Amino acid sequence: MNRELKSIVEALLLTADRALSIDEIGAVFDEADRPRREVIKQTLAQIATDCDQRGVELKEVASGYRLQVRQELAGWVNRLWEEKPPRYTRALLETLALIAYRQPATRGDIEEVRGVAVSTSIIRTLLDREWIRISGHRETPGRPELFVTTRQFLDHFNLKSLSDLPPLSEIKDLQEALPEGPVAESVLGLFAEPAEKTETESVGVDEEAVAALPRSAKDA
Amino acid sequence: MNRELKSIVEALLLTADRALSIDEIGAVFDEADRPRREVIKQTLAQIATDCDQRGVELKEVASGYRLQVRQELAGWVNRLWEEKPPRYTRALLETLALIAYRQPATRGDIEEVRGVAVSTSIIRTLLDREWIRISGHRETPGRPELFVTTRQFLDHFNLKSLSDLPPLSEIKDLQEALPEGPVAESVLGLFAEPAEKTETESVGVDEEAVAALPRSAKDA
Amino acid sequence: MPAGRQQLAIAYIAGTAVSELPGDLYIPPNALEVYLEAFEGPLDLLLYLIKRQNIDILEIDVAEITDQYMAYIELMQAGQFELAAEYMVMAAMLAELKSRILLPRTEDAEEEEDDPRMQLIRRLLEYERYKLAAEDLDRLPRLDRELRQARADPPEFERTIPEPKVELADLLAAMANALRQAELFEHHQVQLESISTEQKISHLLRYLEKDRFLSLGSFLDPREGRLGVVVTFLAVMELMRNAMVEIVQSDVFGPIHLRLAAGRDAS
Repeated sequence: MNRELKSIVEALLLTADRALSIDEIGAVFDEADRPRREVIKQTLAQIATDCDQRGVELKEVASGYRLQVRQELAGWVNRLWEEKPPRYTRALLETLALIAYRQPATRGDIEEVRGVAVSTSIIRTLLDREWIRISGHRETPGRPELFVTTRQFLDHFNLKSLSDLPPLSEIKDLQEALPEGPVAESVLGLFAEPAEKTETESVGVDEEAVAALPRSAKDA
Repeated sequence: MNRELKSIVEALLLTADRALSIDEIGAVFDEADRPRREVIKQTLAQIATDCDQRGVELKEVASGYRLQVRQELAGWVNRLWEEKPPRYTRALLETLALIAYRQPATRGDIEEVRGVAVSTSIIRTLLDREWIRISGHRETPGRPELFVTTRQFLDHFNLKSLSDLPPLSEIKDLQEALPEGPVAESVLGLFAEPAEKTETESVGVDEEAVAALPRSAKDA
Repeated sequence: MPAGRQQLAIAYIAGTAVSELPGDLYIPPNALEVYLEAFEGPLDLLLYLIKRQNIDILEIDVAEITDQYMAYIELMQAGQFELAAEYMVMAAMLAELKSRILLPRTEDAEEEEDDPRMQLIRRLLEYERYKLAAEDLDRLPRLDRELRQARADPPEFERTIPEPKVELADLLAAMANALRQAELFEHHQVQLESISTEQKISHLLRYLEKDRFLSLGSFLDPREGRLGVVVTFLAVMELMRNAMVEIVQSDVFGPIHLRLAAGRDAS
């Protein structure tokens, strides 16, 4: 039982994205099986000892306990991020692009074009990065938030104003210039595996679809 | 040094938030100090052994190695999260299965087997999740997009390669299996009133009955 | 409360008494919707009908299954539930299959390879394979359900996780992709637009009353595609069943003509 308890507590610490208090750890158990606080404390002490030889250590902070990579290993961890910085998903980039071109736009506007729900985390990431902001609410039922791009957005993409965004008709050329190009491969991360070109030829945009692009985007 | 290497690798695995390949682990070191691939592999094996008594395990999936909480502890860990894990519809899972087992597959290929139109939002969801990607176009009229699964798909489903997918049931040899003799018996009117069809009048699908259906095609 | 036997509740659906049956239905419409949503299409429905009888796909009796399938389709239509076009296509296919089976078979058709059931059985088996594969897939342990990536916090003061980099080109590529997909989406919507059998029936009746005797072909609109043919066919069947039209075909494979049934003249 003791070993099982240790495994459970370790698993909790390694999946929670915050420090866990003893009460929070206890709350995971049904009341009947809940270990006493002292037992949980002992278990945590045991985990701390086990970590002695390892890359992580158990830290007690104000809100509880958390497992943290040892300070002296910080350099290695940072190298990992340098080598491969995190990337945004295609869903996020499409959402941002749609806001840029159709602003002010609601979540519903974006969902209409994309055909799937826009996740809250995408909107939050874009707001956190200060690339978009809420400019108001549309006066329709539910009063949805209207999103627009920010000054920081223009700065980041080196644009003086939104009118510097290329017209949609030019995007076609861009796509053709980059068939399975570096954009798609490294940044969008769509092509995690090397593309097998067995049955495939080009990944260009369908002519007809492109011809129809400006229409569907501009009437907003 | 060996113990230090183990600590470094463990720290990397615990901060990467994704599976790491041996090369990615190696890339963290300066060329002069870079451990050989075999050494990294040995280190990973050592970490795996260390985990034996613990709440986590080292798992090799398509993109590399990751430390993950043992499956049997999911119940405890999931109690920390209010958000329930997403459930996917049968339509989405069937579409994904068809792409996984038949790749590359077009929408038409999927529709042919399923007998219904594939909704755009399903394809978008799969693309957004980066479980599938467009590998090119089939050179037939309309140049339909060819879909393949990604490494992220394998990672997500805890698989190392496509060959680890549960085997697809065999199709019976129809020539042998088909009973001989006349096939038509009753000469009921095509649109006969469903008057005596007491059976067909039952309401709703009996979930349990469906679940209990014999998996007749599975026995191969 | 209405008086008489209507007052009696026939069934309780989600706690609500249902006292009036829509036509000859035994299933309240809202239950039908739940019912239909439970199926992933006509093949799934067929598979269910087969399995419910505990028979092997290889032993299906096409006539029997066709009747059951038609009965379901009718129930669903009577419930004013707009059926996906695919259900109609399957209905037509089954009807055709059944008629072929009922026809006297020629010598060379005796061979099993020409067993008209073959194609249907093959499709059912193939669909079932992937239906099971999807269930297997769903049972695999997966991240964020049975599995969680183990993560520890990075060391406190050295946290320099860079922000993801995005170039303008990436953004534009994403825009092009979103719009291209939207275009496909809209295109698909148009394809899915259904032609209802009811509309077709009233259309047929309108023209028959005017012209009295018309070939089936004259009702077909090429713009409606294959679905149009199927729906027109179903509409004619429906009218025949209700003895509202008569069909005249002078030769085998000759043109089919329609006219209003006797006593059905324009009112």
